Amino acid sequence: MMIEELSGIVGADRVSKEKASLEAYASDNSFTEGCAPSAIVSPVNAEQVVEIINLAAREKAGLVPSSSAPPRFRGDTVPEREDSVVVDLTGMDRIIKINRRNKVALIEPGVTFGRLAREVAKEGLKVLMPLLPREGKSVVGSYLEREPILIPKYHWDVTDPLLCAEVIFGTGDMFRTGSAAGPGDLEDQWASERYQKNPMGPGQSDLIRVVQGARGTVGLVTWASVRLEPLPSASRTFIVAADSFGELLGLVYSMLRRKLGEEFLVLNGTDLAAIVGGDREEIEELKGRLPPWSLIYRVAGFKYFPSDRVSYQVNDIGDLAGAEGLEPCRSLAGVSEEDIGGVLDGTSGEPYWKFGYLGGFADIFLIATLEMVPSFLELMEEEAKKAEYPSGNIGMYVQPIQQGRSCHVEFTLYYDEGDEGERQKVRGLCDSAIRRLMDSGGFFSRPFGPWCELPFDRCPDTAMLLGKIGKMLDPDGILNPGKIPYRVV
Amino acid sequence: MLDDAVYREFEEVVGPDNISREPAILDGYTYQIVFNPTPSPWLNRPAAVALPCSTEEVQGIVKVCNRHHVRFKAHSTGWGVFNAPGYEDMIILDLRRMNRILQIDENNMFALVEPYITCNQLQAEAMKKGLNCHIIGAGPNTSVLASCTSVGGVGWTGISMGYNCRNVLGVEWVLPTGEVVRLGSPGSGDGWFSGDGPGPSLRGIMRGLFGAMGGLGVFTRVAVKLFNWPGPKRIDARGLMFDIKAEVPENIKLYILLFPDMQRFLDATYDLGDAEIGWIHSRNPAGMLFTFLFPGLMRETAGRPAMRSAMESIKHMVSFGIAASSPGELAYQEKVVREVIARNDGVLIDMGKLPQFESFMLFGLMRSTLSAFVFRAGGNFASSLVGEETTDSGAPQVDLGVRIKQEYIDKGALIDDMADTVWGSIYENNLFAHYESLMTFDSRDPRQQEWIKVDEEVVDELIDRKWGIGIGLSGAGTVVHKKFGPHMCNYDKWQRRIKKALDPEGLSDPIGYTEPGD
Amino acid sequence: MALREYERDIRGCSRCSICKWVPFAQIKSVDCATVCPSISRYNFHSYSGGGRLILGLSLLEDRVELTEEVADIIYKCVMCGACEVSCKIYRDDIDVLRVIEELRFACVENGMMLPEHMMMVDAMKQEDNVFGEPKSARGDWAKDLGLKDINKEKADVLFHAGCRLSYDEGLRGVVRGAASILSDAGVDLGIAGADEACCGGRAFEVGYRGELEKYAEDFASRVKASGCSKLVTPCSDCYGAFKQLYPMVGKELGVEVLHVVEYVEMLMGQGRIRPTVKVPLKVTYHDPCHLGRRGEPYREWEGEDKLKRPSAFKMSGTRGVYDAPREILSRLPAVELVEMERIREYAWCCGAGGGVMEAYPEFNSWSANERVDEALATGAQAIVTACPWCERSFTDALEERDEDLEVLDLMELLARSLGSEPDA
Amino acid sequence: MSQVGLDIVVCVKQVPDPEGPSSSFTVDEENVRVVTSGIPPVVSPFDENALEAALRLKKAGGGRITLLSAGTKISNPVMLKALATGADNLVLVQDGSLDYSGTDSRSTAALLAAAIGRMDAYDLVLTGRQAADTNAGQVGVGIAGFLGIPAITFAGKIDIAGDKVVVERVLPDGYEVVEGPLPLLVTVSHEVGDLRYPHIAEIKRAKEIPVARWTAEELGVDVKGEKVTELVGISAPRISRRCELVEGDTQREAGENLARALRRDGVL
Repeated sequence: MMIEELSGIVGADRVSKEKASLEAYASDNSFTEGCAPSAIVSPVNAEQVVEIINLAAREKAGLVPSSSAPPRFRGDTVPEREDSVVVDLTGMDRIIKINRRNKVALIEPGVTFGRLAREVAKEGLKVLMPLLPREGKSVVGSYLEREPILIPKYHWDVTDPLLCAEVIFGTGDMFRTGSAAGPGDLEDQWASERYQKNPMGPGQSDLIRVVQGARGTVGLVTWASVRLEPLPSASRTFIVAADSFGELLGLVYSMLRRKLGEEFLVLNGTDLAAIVGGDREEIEELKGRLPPWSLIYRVAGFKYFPSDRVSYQVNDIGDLAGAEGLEPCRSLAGVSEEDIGGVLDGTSGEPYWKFGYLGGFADIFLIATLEMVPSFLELMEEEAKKAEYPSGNIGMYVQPIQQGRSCHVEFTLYYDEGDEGERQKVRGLCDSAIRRLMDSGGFFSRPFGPWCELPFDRCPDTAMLLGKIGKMLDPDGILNPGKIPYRVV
Repeated sequence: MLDDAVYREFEEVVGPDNISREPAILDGYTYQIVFNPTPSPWLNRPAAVALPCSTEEVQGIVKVCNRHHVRFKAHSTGWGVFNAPGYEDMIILDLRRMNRILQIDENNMFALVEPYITCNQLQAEAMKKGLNCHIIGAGPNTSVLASCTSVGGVGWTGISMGYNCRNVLGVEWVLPTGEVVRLGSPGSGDGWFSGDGPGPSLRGIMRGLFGAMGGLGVFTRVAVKLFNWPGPKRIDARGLMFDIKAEVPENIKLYILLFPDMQRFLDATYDLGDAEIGWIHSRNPAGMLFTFLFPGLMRETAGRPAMRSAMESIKHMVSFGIAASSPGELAYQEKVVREVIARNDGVLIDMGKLPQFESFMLFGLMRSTLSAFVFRAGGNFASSLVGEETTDSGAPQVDLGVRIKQEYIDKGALIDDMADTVWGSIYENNLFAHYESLMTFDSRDPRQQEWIKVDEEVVDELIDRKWGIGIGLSGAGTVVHKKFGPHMCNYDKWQRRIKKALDPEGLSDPIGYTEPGD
Repeated sequence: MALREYERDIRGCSRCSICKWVPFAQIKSVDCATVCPSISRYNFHSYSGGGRLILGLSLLEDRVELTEEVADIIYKCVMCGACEVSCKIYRDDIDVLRVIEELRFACVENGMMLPEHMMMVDAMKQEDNVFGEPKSARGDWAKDLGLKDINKEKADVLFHAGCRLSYDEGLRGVVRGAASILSDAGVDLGIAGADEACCGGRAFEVGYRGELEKYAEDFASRVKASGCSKLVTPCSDCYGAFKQLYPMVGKELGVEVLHVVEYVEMLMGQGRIRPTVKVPLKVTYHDPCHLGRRGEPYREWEGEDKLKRPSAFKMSGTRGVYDAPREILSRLPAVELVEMERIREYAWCCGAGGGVMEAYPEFNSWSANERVDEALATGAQAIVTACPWCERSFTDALEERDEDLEVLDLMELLARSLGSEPDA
Repeated sequence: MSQVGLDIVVCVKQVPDPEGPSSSFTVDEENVRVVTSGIPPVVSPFDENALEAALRLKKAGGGRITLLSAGTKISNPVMLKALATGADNLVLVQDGSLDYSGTDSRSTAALLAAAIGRMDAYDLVLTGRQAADTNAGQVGVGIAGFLGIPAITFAGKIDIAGDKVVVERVLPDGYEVVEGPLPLLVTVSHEVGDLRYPHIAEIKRAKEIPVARWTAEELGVDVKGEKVTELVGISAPRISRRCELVEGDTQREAGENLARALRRDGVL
């Protein structure tokens, strides 16, 4: 019904009603249940986005933003209402600016990790990556989802590496956050050496913080500036093996405290095998060979005396590890330094590394303090046992965030893609595990999938306040309805 | 005046000893000279002052306010005009009885504090656990919580310990309507390690670049990031200030860096940022240091050409510090800073070679004990903030601020401090920089009551040139927003809406924030 | 009102509240960070140094009247001077303590005194001591010590016991010990006995400036008549009056004024006092306000603009007596000194000063208990001080709690170490 | 009357402490007033003697003592202390018009008389023989005049004998005994004895004693109209010192020169 109007805004060739395309959005690689959208619209600039939002507001239609190439996960892009229109932002893929001196890039939402990494590398810069994003994953999309980045010392605040953004709210208002707000447009700002680097404000609110984590429910981002960091001129990668996560805890804390190392993450053997292994068999084999837990980190040097920096850090970490009875290694159980480098730097192989092991997978992720992790692992194993799911198939990834104040804990339940019974078992396991993890202090800061309402039941006052803010930014409730339960007060 | 019956309701919440409407007591909350643009030190005298000691009591007061339509505002340490009541007939909540450090989480590096814990107290306790906190430039006597939730503020350790607004984890917040919200993980009873979510982060409503200055309810607890402190649990010192004698730990180094010009200062700053070294970084022009530390000498000599040219030549002065966790790190950082200085034609003075001054500088920078010297020359000060973006973007703004300020110095409206008293720091290894042009004056002197005009001129010119946004004019409030809003995506409109959503009656003193509206 | 003369000081207050805190470099913990008993106990800003400045401006501008309620705020202050120390680190142009004094003068001049203080001053008028005890009994403490009577014979050193030590029988050991130590060291010591009078300091602190002037004048003529070269007192309160208050009201005694700890330290340096008996005791030392920051000699500055006042004329508290008692302690065999967190210029007050002991005993006790807590935290077995008012406060505070902490005057401890502990 | 006790009114004036050091008093010639500093207000000492006399009469024969004071600003603590010695009532006539320059002895007497007249009963009115600040000694007899009752001045001792008051009246070289009928006004001299000191507890209790607050207007007294004298000038005696060395070649000559100098200056 809105097709004509949408075509009027973006041109007929940028509106799709093609059934297959629509159906592709009706579900994703999660347990989210939804429906196909009524159309897909692909704007190319912010003005068109404004018009689309205004149109949807008039028509009370839902808009589901999407900025990455498939496959999609976590249910963010699965419409809940049949009148929804998917706003496909992959076409807005300009890298508007890269500034070496200020280590920043201004990009549209369609810009992917793979592409941006290549472009900024030419300037000696690196993109702050999550763990092996798929090649077509939107950088802006990832950051808006608060996906954790691999280098915790650069994660000063939860918004990082996202800095400023241009947002179109559900009201149709265009807004620029942080120092990008003004005065002057981008050209004026660049002319006075301003590169949209201060993420705070404008004024006495930080609306970017509300946009981030909102799963597209309060506004659509049409460009954002992102924090980049220098590419190392020298680096070495290490693995520290351990039989349990707890054994690593002391070293992890002491390294984080001193900001030692660059990329820094902990994986269990299953996940590490799934990453570095090839096919199912190879992964199974590797799983048996790899240590139960690995701390993986990189030490690097930059412009000034790079090897000095590497060597003092290697020594310091060596001392810290020694005190814990641990030993950093360059390679391990056949996993080479290059293999590890691939884990830390690249994007995932196609379609996505988690499919490689058993074809299907489900993620559970939450945040907590590092010392809470062992109890979660235990709990997860208990639940797996109850569900008769092989606990050895659980991938576990612990990513320190906010410079170590907390960590992202991600469980990946690999399962046989073709086996519906297995799929349902995993779904049941997810359900019981998520509830128990919540009860045990796991904080589900990023609601996902069919469980997206649960975290809000635990904080009714926050939910009440969110309801007021949601209403303010999207009064008609047109943006990705249902993904955040804005409870009307 | 408050109705007696209403007063009694307040009294029931906090007890009779913890509330007063004695005019002499109230005047203690009426007087403010810092950032007060009027010649009178008196602002509105509130109708009552209460001293709640718990979140429940704060909530109780706010609920009485809502029942009887009484405006309220809370403050922690109460320094500066934004703590003054915007209206008469309102109640001030002095939070000084909420003065506990509730938790220092050693492993996860954060502290949970109540409003009346000062930076100094937190630092002293954190150090005992090998941790440190960022202290804003306003000084060690300011509230940790206020710098995180309610006001703005930047300090000398920003290079390594960030900006307090961004260091916030969980927050406990009594909304203007009286509900208690805990932002982030504590909202679900999961500890205080995160302030964001589930879903959108309401930290963005709680505050922005500036806090709401009392205009969005009352913050009763905040968890704030702490950072590694490789020094001893306590640095014992003899003396009070200039006479301080302390043993500066071996793994701490302090330097003064001098640059021949602005460009080389900028280049070196980028280099230091990229090299990710440093614990303290602060531009402290010589004129500023001399005016604050030796005001008498400055009064006597500022007019002498020899003095002026001597100070001009060292105006691009930076205080730089290293706090290393290992000898290897110390050696590396020292090597880098020397190389950066050499490549940028700078001069490096190793304060370790001047031990008496080193002790003074250590506390001055680590603990911001130098801040209040800003009052020494004339008794009052103000600042026109000239930048909060890239380090480079500050340079022309510094020149502009200095030029405007010089006109006022020339006519005797400001104390002669060589005009360039732009201090500033870089944050998060040079993510962005803060430049702030200080002015000192004697507000008792009828000729020296024009600082606000300097502020206005700087702001106007910055907007005209589209150079950035000085956060002058005390940084907040409807007047400021009306001026800035049209040049900054009409952000003021959103603030009015936020205010309306959270505080439809406008009971949480809107003077430093904004009135509710559409 | 002479408060008017301080209007510039008052209007300089930035309300930074630094007056509430221990000087920043000396803050060592969350608990011992505050330095002002008044604001710590009563919380409203008006109870702080800066708040009192603002209160002064309210009065000057007739924004408030000097009522009993206002007088109550003014008098709930121990006048320990800690606010002044913290403020003066940064400010040359604000004399907080002088304003606090002026507020009290204003109370007295306007008839807003506290009854307890009126009684004290009446007692002084009648019996020349603050307790209203019989004048004739003032010299009883010195019975059988064989000290010279300065009224009858010349002595090189006049020993002034002060009201508290003259009459507080619980502290007999202190005063007898102090006098004996000096005379045993060969000092030519004389006392005025029943003719000794109050120094007037406590009357001054509660606002009776005129009383102090009378006592100071009288005292000066007595000292002159005695022909002594030194005036020595074991009472810090009296010491502060002689060093700071007398010069402030224009009265100079014309002799060297020493606290007994200063004198003893000097004599120890000359080898005339040699403590040899081991007293195995872990002690902490409490700096009395009137020996420390309020014992700093007063220097009048005549200039107009205090921004230009040379630092030598700035009352910053740093010229008080802090080292002498510690030096003595260091010379006592087996005595170990463990310092509290708030010491020297920024010591926490025992709570007895400023007329608080007389009018607000509960506040006095609260302040003393805070200090006792701090002393206990050091692990010391004894809290040592050099002022009978402090000693009385701590002793009384400890009476009500079950703690193992001895309260001692430094002279008592010294006497032990000399093996000559006198009976009280 | 003596059976049920007398109603005694004691007039007390609040003055700056006359025992303050001389430096506390400065003469402001321009504004024709004495300025005090550093000293508190007190009850004028002779008035304290009057109160002491009243207390003794009360002790001997019962009765009620009402303190009466008039002024612009009367110190509560000062009055409390006086009340605490054993008085029963306090009447304050407080009025902005009753300042230093707005009153004289006559107008004060008229005002106090009006206040006494308004009381339910009075048998004996006591005042100090003179106030410590002005030393005029006129208000007491003035009150008697306005009330139309007899007055006895300079009492050194007061006794009640039946319905008569027996007063030992102080003379420069002794005393005379005078009797008077009730109601009567007596001005009291210090020979009566010093006022007793109350305990602090008594002062605190005295806060419960009822206080009546009246104004001149309420009493129908035109203070300005009753004022008949004007203070024209006020000055402190000038004390000057001059030093002259008297010389002479011999001691005798010097002595003669000294005598001459003293005669020249009117000393001899």
